[in-house]
Amino acid sequence: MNDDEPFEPAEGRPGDGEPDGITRRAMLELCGASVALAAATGCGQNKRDKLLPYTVNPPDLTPGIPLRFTTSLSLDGYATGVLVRVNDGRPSKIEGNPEHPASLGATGAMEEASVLGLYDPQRPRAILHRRAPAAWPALTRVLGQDRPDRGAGLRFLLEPTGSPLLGALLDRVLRRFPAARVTFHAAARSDSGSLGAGLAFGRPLQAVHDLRKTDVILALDADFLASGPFHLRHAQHFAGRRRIAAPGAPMSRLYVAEAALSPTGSLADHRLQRRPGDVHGVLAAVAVELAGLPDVALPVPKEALLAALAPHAAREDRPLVGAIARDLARHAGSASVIVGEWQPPETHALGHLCNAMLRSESTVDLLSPTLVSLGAQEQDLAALAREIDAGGVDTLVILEGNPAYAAPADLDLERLITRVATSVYLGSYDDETAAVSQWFIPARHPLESWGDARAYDGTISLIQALIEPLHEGSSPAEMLAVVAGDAHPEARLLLRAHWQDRLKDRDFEAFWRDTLKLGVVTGSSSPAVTAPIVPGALLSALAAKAPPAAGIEVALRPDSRVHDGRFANNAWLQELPRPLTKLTWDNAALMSPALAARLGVTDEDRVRLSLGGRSVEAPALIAPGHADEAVTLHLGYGRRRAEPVARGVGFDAYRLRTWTARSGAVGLEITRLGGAKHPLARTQMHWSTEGRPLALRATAAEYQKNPDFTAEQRGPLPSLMPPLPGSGAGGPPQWAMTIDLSICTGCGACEQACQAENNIFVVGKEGILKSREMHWLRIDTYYEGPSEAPRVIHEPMLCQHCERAPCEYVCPVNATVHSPDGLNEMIYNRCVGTRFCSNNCPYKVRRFNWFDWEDHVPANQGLVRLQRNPEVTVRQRGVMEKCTFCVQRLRATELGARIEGNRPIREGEVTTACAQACPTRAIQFDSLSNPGSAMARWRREPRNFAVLHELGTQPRVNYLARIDNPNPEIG
Amino acid sequence: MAALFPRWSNTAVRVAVIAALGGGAAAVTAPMIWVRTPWVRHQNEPIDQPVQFDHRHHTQDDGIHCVYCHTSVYKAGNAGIPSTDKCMGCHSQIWPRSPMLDPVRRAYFSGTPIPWNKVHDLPDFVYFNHAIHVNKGVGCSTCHGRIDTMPQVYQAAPLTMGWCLNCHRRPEAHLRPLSEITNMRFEPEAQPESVRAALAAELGVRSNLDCSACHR
Amino acid sequence: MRAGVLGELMTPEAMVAAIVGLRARGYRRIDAFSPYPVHGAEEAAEMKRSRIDWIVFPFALAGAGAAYLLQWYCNAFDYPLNVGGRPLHSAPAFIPITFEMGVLTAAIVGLIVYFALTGLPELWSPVFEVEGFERASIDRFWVGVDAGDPRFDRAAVEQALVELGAARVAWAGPRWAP
Amino acid sequence: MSETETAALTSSATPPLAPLLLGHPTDAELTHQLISPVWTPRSRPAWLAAFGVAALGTTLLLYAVTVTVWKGIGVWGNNIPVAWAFGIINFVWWIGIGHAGTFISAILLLLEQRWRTSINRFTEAMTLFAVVQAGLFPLLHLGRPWFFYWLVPYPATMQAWPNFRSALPWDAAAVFTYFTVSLVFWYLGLLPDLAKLRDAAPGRTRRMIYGIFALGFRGSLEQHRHYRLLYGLLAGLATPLVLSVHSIVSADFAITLVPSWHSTIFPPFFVAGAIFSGFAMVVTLLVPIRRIFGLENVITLRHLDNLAKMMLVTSWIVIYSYLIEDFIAWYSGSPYEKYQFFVARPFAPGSMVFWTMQVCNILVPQLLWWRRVRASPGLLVVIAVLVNVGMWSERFVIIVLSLQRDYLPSSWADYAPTRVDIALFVGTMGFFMLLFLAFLRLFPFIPVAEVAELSHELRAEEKV
Repeated sequence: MNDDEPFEPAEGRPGDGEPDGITRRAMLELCGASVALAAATGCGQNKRDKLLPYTVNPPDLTPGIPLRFTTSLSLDGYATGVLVRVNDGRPSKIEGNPEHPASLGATGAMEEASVLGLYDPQRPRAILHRRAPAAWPALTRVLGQDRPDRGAGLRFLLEPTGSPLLGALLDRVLRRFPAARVTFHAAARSDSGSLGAGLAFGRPLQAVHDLRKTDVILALDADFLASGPFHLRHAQHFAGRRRIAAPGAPMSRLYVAEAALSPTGSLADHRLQRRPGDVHGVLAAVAVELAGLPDVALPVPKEALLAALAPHAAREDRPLVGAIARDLARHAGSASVIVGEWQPPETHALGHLCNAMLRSESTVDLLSPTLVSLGAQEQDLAALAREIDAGGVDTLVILEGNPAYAAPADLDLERLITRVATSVYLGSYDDETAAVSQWFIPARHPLESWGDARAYDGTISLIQALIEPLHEGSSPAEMLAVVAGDAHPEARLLLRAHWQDRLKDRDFEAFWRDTLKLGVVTGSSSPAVTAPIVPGALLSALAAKAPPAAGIEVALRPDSRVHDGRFANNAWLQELPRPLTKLTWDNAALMSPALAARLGVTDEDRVRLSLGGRSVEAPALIAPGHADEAVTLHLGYGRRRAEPVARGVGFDAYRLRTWTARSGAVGLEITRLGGAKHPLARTQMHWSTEGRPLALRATAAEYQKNPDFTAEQRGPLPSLMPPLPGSGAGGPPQWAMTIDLSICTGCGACEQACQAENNIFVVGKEGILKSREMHWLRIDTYYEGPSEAPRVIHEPMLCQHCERAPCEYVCPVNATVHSPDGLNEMIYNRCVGTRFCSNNCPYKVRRFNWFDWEDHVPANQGLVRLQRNPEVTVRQRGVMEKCTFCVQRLRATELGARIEGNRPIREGEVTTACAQACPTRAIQFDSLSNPGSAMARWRREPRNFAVLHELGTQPRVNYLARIDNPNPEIG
Repeated sequence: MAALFPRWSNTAVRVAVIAALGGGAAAVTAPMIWVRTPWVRHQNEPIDQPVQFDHRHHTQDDGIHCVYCHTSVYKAGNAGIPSTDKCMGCHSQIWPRSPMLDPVRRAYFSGTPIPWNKVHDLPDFVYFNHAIHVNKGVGCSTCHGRIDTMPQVYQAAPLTMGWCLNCHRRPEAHLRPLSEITNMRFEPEAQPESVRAALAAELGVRSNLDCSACHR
Repeated sequence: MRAGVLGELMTPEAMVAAIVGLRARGYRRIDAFSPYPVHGAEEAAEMKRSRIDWIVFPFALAGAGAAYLLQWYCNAFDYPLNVGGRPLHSAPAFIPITFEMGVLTAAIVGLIVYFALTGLPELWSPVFEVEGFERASIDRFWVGVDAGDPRFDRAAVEQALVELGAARVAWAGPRWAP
Repeated sequence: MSETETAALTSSATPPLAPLLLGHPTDAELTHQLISPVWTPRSRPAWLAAFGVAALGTTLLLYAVTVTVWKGIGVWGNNIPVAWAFGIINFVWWIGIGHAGTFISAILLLLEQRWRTSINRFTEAMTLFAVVQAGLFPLLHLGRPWFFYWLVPYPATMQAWPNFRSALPWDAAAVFTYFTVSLVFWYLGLLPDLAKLRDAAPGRTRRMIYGIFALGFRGSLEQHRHYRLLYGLLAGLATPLVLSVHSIVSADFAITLVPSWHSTIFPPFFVAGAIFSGFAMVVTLLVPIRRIFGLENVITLRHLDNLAKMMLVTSWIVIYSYLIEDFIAWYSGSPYEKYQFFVARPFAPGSMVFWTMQVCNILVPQLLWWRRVRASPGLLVVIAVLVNVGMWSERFVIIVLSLQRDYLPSSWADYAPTRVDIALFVGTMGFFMLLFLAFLRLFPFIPVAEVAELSHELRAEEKV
């Protein structure tokens, strides 16, 4: 688009189109913003602030009014569409794009936190050649030169991608250098799904589960609600079937077999604790039972199947798996089996077979692969390593992914890269790979990049830059274009050219505008294909699979926060408690209480983990509900060469990872090491409710029998106080929140969204160890029952905005009082910091600024200030803070409505950051004066209750008791 | 034997007692009086600006409307400082060579903003919203004074919390018809009480003493 | 005592006796100085009970009342805020400060009234010019008649004091006086 | 109350009571003995050594205060949920210690207990200095101490007021009143002795300084007449005041809904505990001073005996309160209370402090049933120190252990003090000692006039 051309901002949702004129203004705004923010931290009343107007005002921008733009964030090749709030040119908050299939309006913690990465002060700022600053033209000379060998010594290593643009550019590169080879590798992604589909269908298809229609789910080592490319979509659809609107209403049932408790496992009605290697046995046993049921159509010969599965199935308890199988079969057509990413291909194949038996055509779509595939010109990482080792590679171009750190340890890429004559690495940080590469080019952050991407179902979305690049750098598209022969490629122009070319006759500008506004290319999802099971290969593969060996199995999994290590320098994610363990700033060896007892190990003991001649030292962490004889390790920590935030955090589990056993292996040896313990910073230390009625739950059957089981925890209480003004329908707003515990997975997206929206500082490991975390919203997780097989419940806990708030009357200076619309207000600038309010808060949701956190914790300093929400005060040391129900959003909406003729605020017009992010939509926020809102409707359900209701605090946050739906056949 | 203290010591003690009491009282009251004086807030002090911009000249001689430059006042929290191109819109034709406009031209051609000094500088924990005020009958001059008579802008009102609250307690006293928002000469206090009450009712103005109205 | 005649006695008992003796001689403006309060001295001088308590009492009430009123003004009248759904006029919560301020006013007013009644602080007084008077705070007891007494006669008073056991007598007051 | 009744109350029957005053000194001798420590170097080496230690402690306090104000109270060990810890413990402990001084000087005066006479000056000073230490903590404890004056209703330009529903403005009012009234009371008592110093101290400069503070007091009939009434009036005011102060301090806890704080027994329980710890502190200070300054004739075994009995009585009130707390926790059926009293305190982290409190406050004072123990100054000091440890532990238990385990187990967390916390606590002890030692050197710490009066009375009685 021509910069001089007037641009009409598009009205309405979801995005505000394309940001205009950024090239001229970006740095300017950074200056202005940093001045404003410098003042925001202190009193600032004695020195005169400056006002820096634009020299030329961008046409669609009114300073002070934030805009929202669409873009996409990709992880391991799959995109999630988001809306980015931009305050005066600074991207400041990521929100979900309701139009994007992978988001549906929600966001995960990683998406929320990615905005912090943009402003990471430790991002590299210059191109390096042999560790010395170098210039782009020198690089283009090296990369763009002609090669007499047709590319025989040229190798590319990049992350899997679905980007049509990158696909086209790779084609161009391979046309120029036909002998070159490309490797796609993502440390946190396995290929067993497509291999499994290959076994089952004869071709690598992708299974997309449509949980809108699924009543019974068997999840096998699959955390489909909190990880994987479509987890936000799965979560929302799952919650739709799971939420029980009234006693006796239908709800779905979830069976989970897994090792470490996952968010998905914590919602299971029946959870089978199995080593990852034993999960296949569960599915085999279910398949055997299914095959024996009368109504099941079996696409393979029964006898052969039973024979192939017998060694595995025999290990399972028949009544249990029989009940599961019968339940699945009863719901044939609305039941599905979900196999986890890290299960072997045979299990995936068997999953496809089971789904076929369950007539899953309407619940599981099979799609052609979404990711770019180059056929014979592609080679895997092991092959690349062998070639380098053999000396066959002279130029290696690594486009993101940090393979020197994250590749399987047995490939030893860190050493191999140094043996390549010319190694070029495009990376987000000056990391392990940068250290061994000759050339290092800083990669652009997604929010400053142009490109395109595909969601898991193939839907195409554009990636648009929302800010001029903060530092020198490049992107994979530009790098490939250089290799393809372009001298001065620019990603935005490459993208436009690609799509102009692709659309041919269609009105390109209209497409461009609409796509950027909507965030997706409409109708671009891949069509579902019908594929019959191919019995031959499937049966032989199943028969060939050996039963798992005995011994301790180690499971290597991407971390729920730092993923494969790429977010290790993101202080928000480091400090965001991991689901279920509430661990921050560390990874640990998770093991069951029984295994720990057998090894004589307790929490925080240091242990040596050895596998196949490699070993690491790790702190132990006892994880209730973990499978015995198994240890789960999370990848992405123990960075050897990383920026300050990630430095010294955790241990490197990649050291135990080999190419052939990327998901883990049996045979782990654990030695307890003496010496001092390794302190683990966790935000929760007590996991029992001590029998207190804090997080209520019942089974669906109990709920039907006794709908009023929460009666003790709700309803009016006698009081000496004067009555409170009520809130009639249609009256002035009375803000309130309802949270359904039935569908809370404990994933933490809400917590991360809150942090991004409300300028919440990080406190570092030391701060967490001292119980000084600042998160306004936390997720309490309680375990009930035996620690070997506990029942779990998550309870998001935030300021309850009590109508009779105990915190308020003890404040000596009226710094916390009640607003007429029902908010428990916290006025930072009035607070003197007695902390009396915190003592008297029975929910302990108040947070105190023990230090000037910006001064005290380096991670809060520097450029990250540019992320801050200008509508929220940055808190000084010595003041209390807490959840405000995002009062800045409420007030902005209220002002808008008042300006528009004092109209009432519409239902759903405003919501809090947590409710907005929640993948399962478990948090509902609205005004009590809108009785039709989900928030108000939920409160009228009989399972509504208030935490600590008996204290008479009359919280505005109400909870819906968790309802489980166990199979009555299983005792 | 002579007494330990001379006779005048009684007077000295009396003086000392009075001085101590007076000093104590002064130590308490003086700061209270001090914070109520205009100079502690630099009220009424014209602030030097990088460009000698004269509101008096632009609004009176040239008849330029407030909103011509402060464009976002009806829709955003801040009224908006005009971008340099707005200045140049006229001054590329009028006084294109004036040395007084040197900083403007330099800013325009270099792309570096003009660093205006903030005159009405509220603390960062105060969220004042222009839009709601001008849309609800609070005129420019109510808070900013007679900008049209200021050769150099100064802060006319105390801008203390108490000053804000005085209006927020009884807003109807300071309302004017929406047509008069930018009228510098209009005196809302001069309207009959019934007119102001009718205005308040028409615009739906209410007393708002809610803390989070301004602090969040 | 602005001016008068003083006599030095050795024991508190002698001091009481001297006061009684002086009164018997018809003197009314008698004063005495002792290191500690002497039993019976005030009775002997026919002084009434101090009334400081009755002076202080209304001040104490006023202090307490003002404190209560101020709390009501701040929390219920001037800036009424919804604080935890409690009543604006939270009477029970206002009691502690009301009480404390009553006590505080009483103590401070008591001290001020004491100073006012006794003329303190007064670093110099004619009696301090008297030779040996410094032992009035240690172990001597001085009794005297003020020159303002209607029956005052310097020689007669000196005579009376000597008769009543004074080891020495002295004139306190301006040197030029009689 | 007659003398025999008093005797029956304050001592066991046999053997005969030690007298309140030994020997028959003349007024001059007595005065000389009691006020001469102010200028005689007799006590210097011990005093100097103690003063040096106290000065070191005060330096430590200055350091800890500076660090706290400069960096924020993050340098303390406090956290969420334990938002109050050492700061408030020390506050309550020091305030409590102050209570014995007022109790001795005011309540015993009203009850006409003559044994108060020799020790009231010194206990009043102890009160004042303890309140100074106590007053430091609420200030330091603020997140933004520079805005402390927002607790005072003054006409601010922001037109915001304090919230008088909170117990903290009550605290501020109570502590300020307590300090002021104690100061007035102490100063008034000091007036006659300042007059003595003015008249008897060596050196003109010294005499002039004391003379200024003596305000010209000369013991005239008029001055004594009003003096006695005002002194009695202040005692009458101080008596309900001292009860109210710790009641209000206890309201910091009792008005909340924290399990184990939310309790109506707190005011009397706190007052008893305060006097208990205060008497222990009196004994701790009195025994060495009496020895160093050779005051065995003025502060006799009778005094120590009475103090020990007061400790015994108050210890039983405290024990009774513990029992009632446990009973109510059980009787209420509240799971939160029951957990706090029967699980958290005896077994959770920090339970060592709980057991220390049990031993020091319940078992140790029972030694005082034995007369021989009460007659042994050395043993009394040991017991008194242990009681002070116990009472500090009690506040730790009430504040920290309660906050560590409140309503939601998810937010339970443990507390550990930092070096700054400890430095502050030790530092206030140093500062207290510093003030106290300075007081010993600058003022007669036995009320000379009152003892002289008492001695006169006792002689008069003997004659009868």
